[in-house]
Amino acid sequence: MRIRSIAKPAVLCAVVLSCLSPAYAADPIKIGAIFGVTGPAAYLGAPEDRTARMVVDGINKGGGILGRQVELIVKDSGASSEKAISFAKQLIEEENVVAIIGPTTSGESMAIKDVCEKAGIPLISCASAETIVDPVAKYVFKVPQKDNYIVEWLYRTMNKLGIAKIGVIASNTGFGNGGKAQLEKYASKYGITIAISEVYDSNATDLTALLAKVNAAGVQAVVNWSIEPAQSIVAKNMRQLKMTAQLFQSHGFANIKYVQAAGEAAEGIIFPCGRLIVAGELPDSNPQKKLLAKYNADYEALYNEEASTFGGHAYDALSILKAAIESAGSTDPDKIVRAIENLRNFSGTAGIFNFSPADHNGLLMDSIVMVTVKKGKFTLYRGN
Amino acid sequence: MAGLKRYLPVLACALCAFLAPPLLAATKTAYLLTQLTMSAYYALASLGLCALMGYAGQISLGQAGFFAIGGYASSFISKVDLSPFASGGFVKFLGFSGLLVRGADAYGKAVLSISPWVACLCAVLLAAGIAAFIGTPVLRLKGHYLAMATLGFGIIIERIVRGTQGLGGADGLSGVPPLPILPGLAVTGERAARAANFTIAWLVLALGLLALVNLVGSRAGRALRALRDGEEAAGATGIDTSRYKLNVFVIGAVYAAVAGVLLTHYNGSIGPGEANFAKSVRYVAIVAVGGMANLSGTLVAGLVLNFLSLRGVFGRFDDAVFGIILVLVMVFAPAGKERGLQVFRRRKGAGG
Amino acid sequence: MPLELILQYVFSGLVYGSIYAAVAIGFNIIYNATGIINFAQGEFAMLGGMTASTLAGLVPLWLAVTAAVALTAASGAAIERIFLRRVARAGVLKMIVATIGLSILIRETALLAWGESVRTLPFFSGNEVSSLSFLGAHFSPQVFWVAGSTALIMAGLTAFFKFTLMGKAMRGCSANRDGASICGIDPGRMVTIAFGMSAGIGALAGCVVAPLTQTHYAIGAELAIKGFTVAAFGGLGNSVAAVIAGLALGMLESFSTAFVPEAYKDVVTLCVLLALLFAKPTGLFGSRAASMKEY
Amino acid sequence: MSILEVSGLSRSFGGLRAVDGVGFDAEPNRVTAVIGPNGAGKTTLFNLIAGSLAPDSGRVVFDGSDITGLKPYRVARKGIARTFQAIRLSERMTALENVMLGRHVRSRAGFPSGMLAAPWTRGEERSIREEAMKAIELLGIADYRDRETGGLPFGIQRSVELARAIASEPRLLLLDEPASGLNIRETRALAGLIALIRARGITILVVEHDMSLVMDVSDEIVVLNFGRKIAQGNPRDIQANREVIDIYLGEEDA
Repeated sequence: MRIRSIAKPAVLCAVVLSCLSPAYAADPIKIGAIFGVTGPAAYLGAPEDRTARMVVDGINKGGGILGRQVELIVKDSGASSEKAISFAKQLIEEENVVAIIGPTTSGESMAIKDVCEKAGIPLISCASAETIVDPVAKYVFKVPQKDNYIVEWLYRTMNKLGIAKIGVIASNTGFGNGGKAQLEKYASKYGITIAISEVYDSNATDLTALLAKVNAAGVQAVVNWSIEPAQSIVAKNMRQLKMTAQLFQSHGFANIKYVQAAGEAAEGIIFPCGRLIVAGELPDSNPQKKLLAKYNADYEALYNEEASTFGGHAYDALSILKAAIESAGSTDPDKIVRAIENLRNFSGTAGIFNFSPADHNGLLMDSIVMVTVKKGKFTLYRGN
Repeated sequence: MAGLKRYLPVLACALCAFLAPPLLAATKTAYLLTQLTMSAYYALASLGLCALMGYAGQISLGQAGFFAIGGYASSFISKVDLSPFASGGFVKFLGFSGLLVRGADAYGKAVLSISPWVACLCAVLLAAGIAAFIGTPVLRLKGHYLAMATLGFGIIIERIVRGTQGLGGADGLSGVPPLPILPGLAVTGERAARAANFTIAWLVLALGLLALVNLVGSRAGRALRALRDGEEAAGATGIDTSRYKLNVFVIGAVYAAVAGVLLTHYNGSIGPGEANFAKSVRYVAIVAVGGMANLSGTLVAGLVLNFLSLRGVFGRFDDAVFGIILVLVMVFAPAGKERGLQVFRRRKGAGG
Repeated sequence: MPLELILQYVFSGLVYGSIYAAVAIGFNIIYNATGIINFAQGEFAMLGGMTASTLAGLVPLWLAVTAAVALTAASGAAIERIFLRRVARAGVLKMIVATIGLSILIRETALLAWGESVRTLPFFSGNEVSSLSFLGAHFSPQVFWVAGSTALIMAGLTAFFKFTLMGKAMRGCSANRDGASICGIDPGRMVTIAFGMSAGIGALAGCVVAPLTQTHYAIGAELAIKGFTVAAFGGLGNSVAAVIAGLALGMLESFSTAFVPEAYKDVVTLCVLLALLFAKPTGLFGSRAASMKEY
Repeated sequence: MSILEVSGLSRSFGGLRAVDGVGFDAEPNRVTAVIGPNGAGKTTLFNLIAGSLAPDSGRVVFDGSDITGLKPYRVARKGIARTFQAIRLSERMTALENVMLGRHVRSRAGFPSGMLAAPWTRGEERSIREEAMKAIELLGIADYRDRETGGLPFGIQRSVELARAIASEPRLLLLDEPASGLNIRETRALAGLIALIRARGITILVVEHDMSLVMDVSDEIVVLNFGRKIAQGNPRDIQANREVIDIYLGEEDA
């Protein structure tokens, strides 16, 4: 599946549509996508890839964008930045894509930030590093929530629970290091002291030694910031070490597989994330509810596995792009960028987006809720 | 292999350096230049490994480590901001000798940094130094131990670049400045300089091949080939086998470091992925499919395989393809003549 | 450092050590029989863990584990028969390269078969939260299964090589290939059995550790490197030394967490390995003869 | 004054004393042979002198300088060439290239000049080629010049190895059982070559158990048995020596 093109059905529709509709430019709108479908970030890239295909199929069945079918060209970068650069240039210069969504990891996004900026092609990244949109680059956006919002929600909850002394452990990935830096930056603002703060190898398979050291530091809570399976291992190791400290995870934990892997040790874990995984519990008045329920249902029907917030990033990137092209009425890059910057309370899986020329992430504190695990299921955390 | 026949591949490579850009522009496929330029640099690193594995018969599973040392050292040194030390003697000396560059970082703050040329030179020297330092003990080892030691070295480099915040951790370093060569000509990924950079890359590759073709035909080259076919016999003809192995090991490291430096400045960034074990395995696969002791074979294999991989032709089976190559090349490669002689020797039995 | 913390490090070192030792034993069996370092050894542990986790959903746990070990052993033997038989005797360089290619192939097939998601195996006794304590240190009961299985493997191997006919035949074959074939031992079959055995042992290690560390398609590479480190540490070919070296390395890794961030744990281990390889290439207990086998 | 002085040389492997306190001198441009039944320690002694084995004790002095335990390449640089019992040539290189290797100790172009094809190396390469051709013509194997040595007949391979040794213009040539694997005709030709080499003023030390060759070419014979020197003298004395006959009982007319 070199270029995962869905050209055949799309072209067929285009032909049918073109003879119906006026002589409108029948050629499809090409959108590039760079995901780490295999390799170290496969747990994020694979759901993103599957979601993107699902969303594009849906758009094309609904008549495409501006009457033109969408051709999604997905490249598997295996989370390596040199491949991301090569694919970005190929998508821009050869495939002449209208915009690029992804990449999966922060490292890749930073590598191609300049490439897209200089080429004047909109890039909507699915990675969360703050530096992607700070300093703001005209053509570069990102859909995952800001790390510091996640941190501030964590610290607010800790303040409510009277927790003041914590230990921080994070995987040595861009995601892990980014979170650890934000945790350390905002700790004093919320009166939290970090007794111990350390990085572990992203494919660590046993963390009992590290957690014993953390436990010896006499912490009331442990914050684990990672997207790897280590999240379930930390949970199990803490219970095996009979640690009484409360375990907080990052929004990387928002994938039911990690709960299943941690089994009973997952009970009571608290973590902030988007509303996707607790869509069912949302009041009907919540604008995101319908959208989240539909995404959950469609994804589960197609791939018989539960949707995760990572797949949600691809969903948001594509729907924002579609909304921008439609409101701009054209696929001209500058018009698309202005249209995105003018998007107000746009409902996505990660939250309600409010973009602006200065804020290319568009998500605020209210895009996040605190979630916990009860009887192996995610549920809204309503205080102690 | 006497005569000018062995210089044909060098000539072909140099010709491509100049002819390809206009040709590709004419056929509206100029966008291929990016991936062809990147493939040239990766092929350069494979050439270095071919000298070590093919001609000196020593295996290295750490070639990507040296590539990363080159790339990371050059980008780190050229990005470090010296303005806080502006008053220091050393910085004044650099300024005096015109080696300082004024610029602005992403936020527009004025930055004083060393000229990328100095950074590039330091990076290559650093790689050569590390290769010489670890090469001495490592090359006393044989077979599995040598493979394991070089594999261990590669992983240590990968863990260090991935774990160190100063080197960008898992995100790597980005915003690496271009490497100016002549006024108006620089190693950079700018779209305007695409054709020029292609020519630079393929000329560097041609020069790299030329140097090795000369070496193989020279006195030192003969000694290397003797070393590969039989270390003890080579020693008896007066060849200091450990120094020769070390020299080739350092040359291989320098080739990888130069490739790392140039590609990093071309891409404008480098990630820890450049140092991981899978990358080293790719270089080994390319040398193996190129025919072990076949410089032009390695060059062609390096260009083709990297080009296809960078274009995403293999899609999600990118790693699998290199795995299949390794197994097939080893299963169907001729067992090599030395096997024959060894069997003969065992039957004869040593007398006396 | 308080006693419980020290004890805690000891127990986690025990877990690391036993896993590495089991994989190292797998290396040694193949090395003894063939002189090959099988870089795909880590993948056998992965295959064991993954197969068991798939079967655990259908059949009782003990059956899933036994079936996984048997299946992986069979595939190990088959791999030797199909691939490595032809590559054998092609010289050290080609052998290493072939087994690296093989490990990539196995990993990619596993990705195709099981996808990228993480899987786990139910705990052999108790569950994720059950914990035993000893003098203030707490650990999961699974630790006994991990250490126990390695001890079982050691005992079984010693008995096999000492008392069974095939064991002696295999030792003969590894001592002198030509000599053994003169006495009617088919070296080819011995090699196939060696691969089968080491695949089975790797699979058992993979299954026993899966509840603690979970398993996914790419876990093999890490294990192979650590397993080889321990095998080289102890002295290639010497399985008793591999267990001692494994535990030593496990302790080193877990105690290094006290001084060095966990992300640099591997750097510490590998630096120790390199230092050892330079100082005494034949390993702690290795003999000159053992290392001369790399024909 | 003897060119090679070996004194008290001994080496043991585990319990076995392969060479036990052997001492002898070799006179310049004469052929000294070392003989003895299988397992007498001939090859071990040879390797101790050539440097591929380090002695436990004893000294080897060549032309006044002590070369005991020197690494093989340093021994070669002192002007000592050697051949191997089982021929070790680079099969994938031509006969000429193999012989050119012999010139390694007589030339000095290194890696940098090799890679840059420095102009001065062309002159050296030419002289290396010429000297090698001289040795090839001397050994009469000119028409095998450009053929890969892997495919050459055994006798020719032996000549290529000898040519390589000669090409390095050694002052001492060590031959390790050169007759092994050769038929009668080839052994007789070998004797001719050895005489030819000796005539060029090169001292030869040969380890051999082919009696016809030894008696034919050697000026001095050293006899080893169980690692110890039991006799030394010219061929006639050795043939008549009681002890030598005993250890060779019945070997006489092999």
